[in-house]
Amino acid sequence: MSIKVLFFASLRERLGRGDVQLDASSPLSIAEVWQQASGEICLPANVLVSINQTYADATAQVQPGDEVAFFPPVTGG
Amino acid sequence: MSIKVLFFASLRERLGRGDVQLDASSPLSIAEVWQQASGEICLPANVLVSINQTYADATAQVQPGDEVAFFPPVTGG
Amino acid sequence: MIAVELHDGSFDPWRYLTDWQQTRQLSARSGATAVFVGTMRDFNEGDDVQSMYLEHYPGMTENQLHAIAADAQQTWSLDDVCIVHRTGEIRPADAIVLVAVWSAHRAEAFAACRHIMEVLKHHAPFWKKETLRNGTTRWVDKNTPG
Amino acid sequence: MIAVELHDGSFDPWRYLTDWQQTRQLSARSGATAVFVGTMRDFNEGDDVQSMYLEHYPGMTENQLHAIAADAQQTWSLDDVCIVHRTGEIRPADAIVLVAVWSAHRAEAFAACRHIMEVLKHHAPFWKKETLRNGTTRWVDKNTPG
Repeated sequence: MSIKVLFFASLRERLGRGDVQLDASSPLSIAEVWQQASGEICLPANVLVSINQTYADATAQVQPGDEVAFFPPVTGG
Repeated sequence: MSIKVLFFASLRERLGRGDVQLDASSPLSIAEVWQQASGEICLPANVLVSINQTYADATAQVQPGDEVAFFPPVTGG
Repeated sequence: MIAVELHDGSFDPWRYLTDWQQTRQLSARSGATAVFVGTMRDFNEGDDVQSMYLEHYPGMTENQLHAIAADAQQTWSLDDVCIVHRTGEIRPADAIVLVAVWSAHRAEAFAACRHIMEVLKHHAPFWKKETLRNGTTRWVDKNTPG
Repeated sequence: MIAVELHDGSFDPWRYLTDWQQTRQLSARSGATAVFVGTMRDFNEGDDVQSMYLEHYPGMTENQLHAIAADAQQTWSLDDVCIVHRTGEIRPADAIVLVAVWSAHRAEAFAACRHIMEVLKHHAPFWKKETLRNGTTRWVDKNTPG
């Protein structure tokens, strides 16, 4: 199984990648997903997280097969 | 000089008249204008008054040459 | 800019806004547009309404609408305000009133549009007379609450 | 009814509402329509903006907009809600967002329309990147206040 990780907007440009597949056979924390997908240690405080296209907080667990996205504050409308 | 008096909507229908010209050579009170134009003694409490197309209260003075209107609560929009 | 119009015949509020926008397309200065459209319903106070006659006070009605728009422009930071109102014989589903407000800021656009509608309902000299489906007529004696 | 649409090209909000209305003309059930249109301006934070790119999260963006509309229908008594939002390359004076709410009551229509805009601004996954007149680009890092 794998976890699909997406980055959007300024975060995508800063990291130089838009999506990453992580191998995962057991649940991971958001912090672990961030570290493995971004190559950075700490999840910046203003980065928003979604799991399977629903907002999640930094304490959520990610299951194998999930889609996780990291993105900056939204600016639509 | 004269005072032009207008009645609108249900008030016009109840009184059976839409406009009345009053002869006037000196100022009149709203109560006097009402009595002379409608033929009724008392100005009903829920009747609104305008002088020269601006809202007025029942204590206002009407000058010869003015246009006075009496009408029920408004229901536009 | 302020525009006030009375229509003694049906008008299409979206067509009106399309035309308005076309004359101002290039300025691009208003980030926020708030619009309200009031439409005639086919029921009121539990009865089926077939048609409605909207009486007004020619002269004073236009002046009041203009004053309401001007007052809103004093209170909020608005680019344009337009108020269009029907008069005469009206059928269910017809637009009765259009209030549109353009501003740089959405909070001001929303607040002004709503305020204009409330003041219009309470101060603009219009009177509705309904013809019910059973043929009887009646004057509407009070407005619907906000 | 709820309608949510993303447009990767310019759209005319008044044309959209005209079309919407034509399919519902006969029902005559909504007395109040409240509409908000957000339009791209040619300046932001003191700089001249030439164009804007609007990125979104395909799938999640539509889901979020639908959830925002459904939530409003739970809170207020609404007949219909539609949300239309641009994506991609946008020019000054283009419409970015249209929110339209139909209700029997004007207070509910106004409140729901305004609420939907605020929630959309804070929760719908869209990101604006501006190209200034001098050729530089920048991500907009926060929304304008309400």
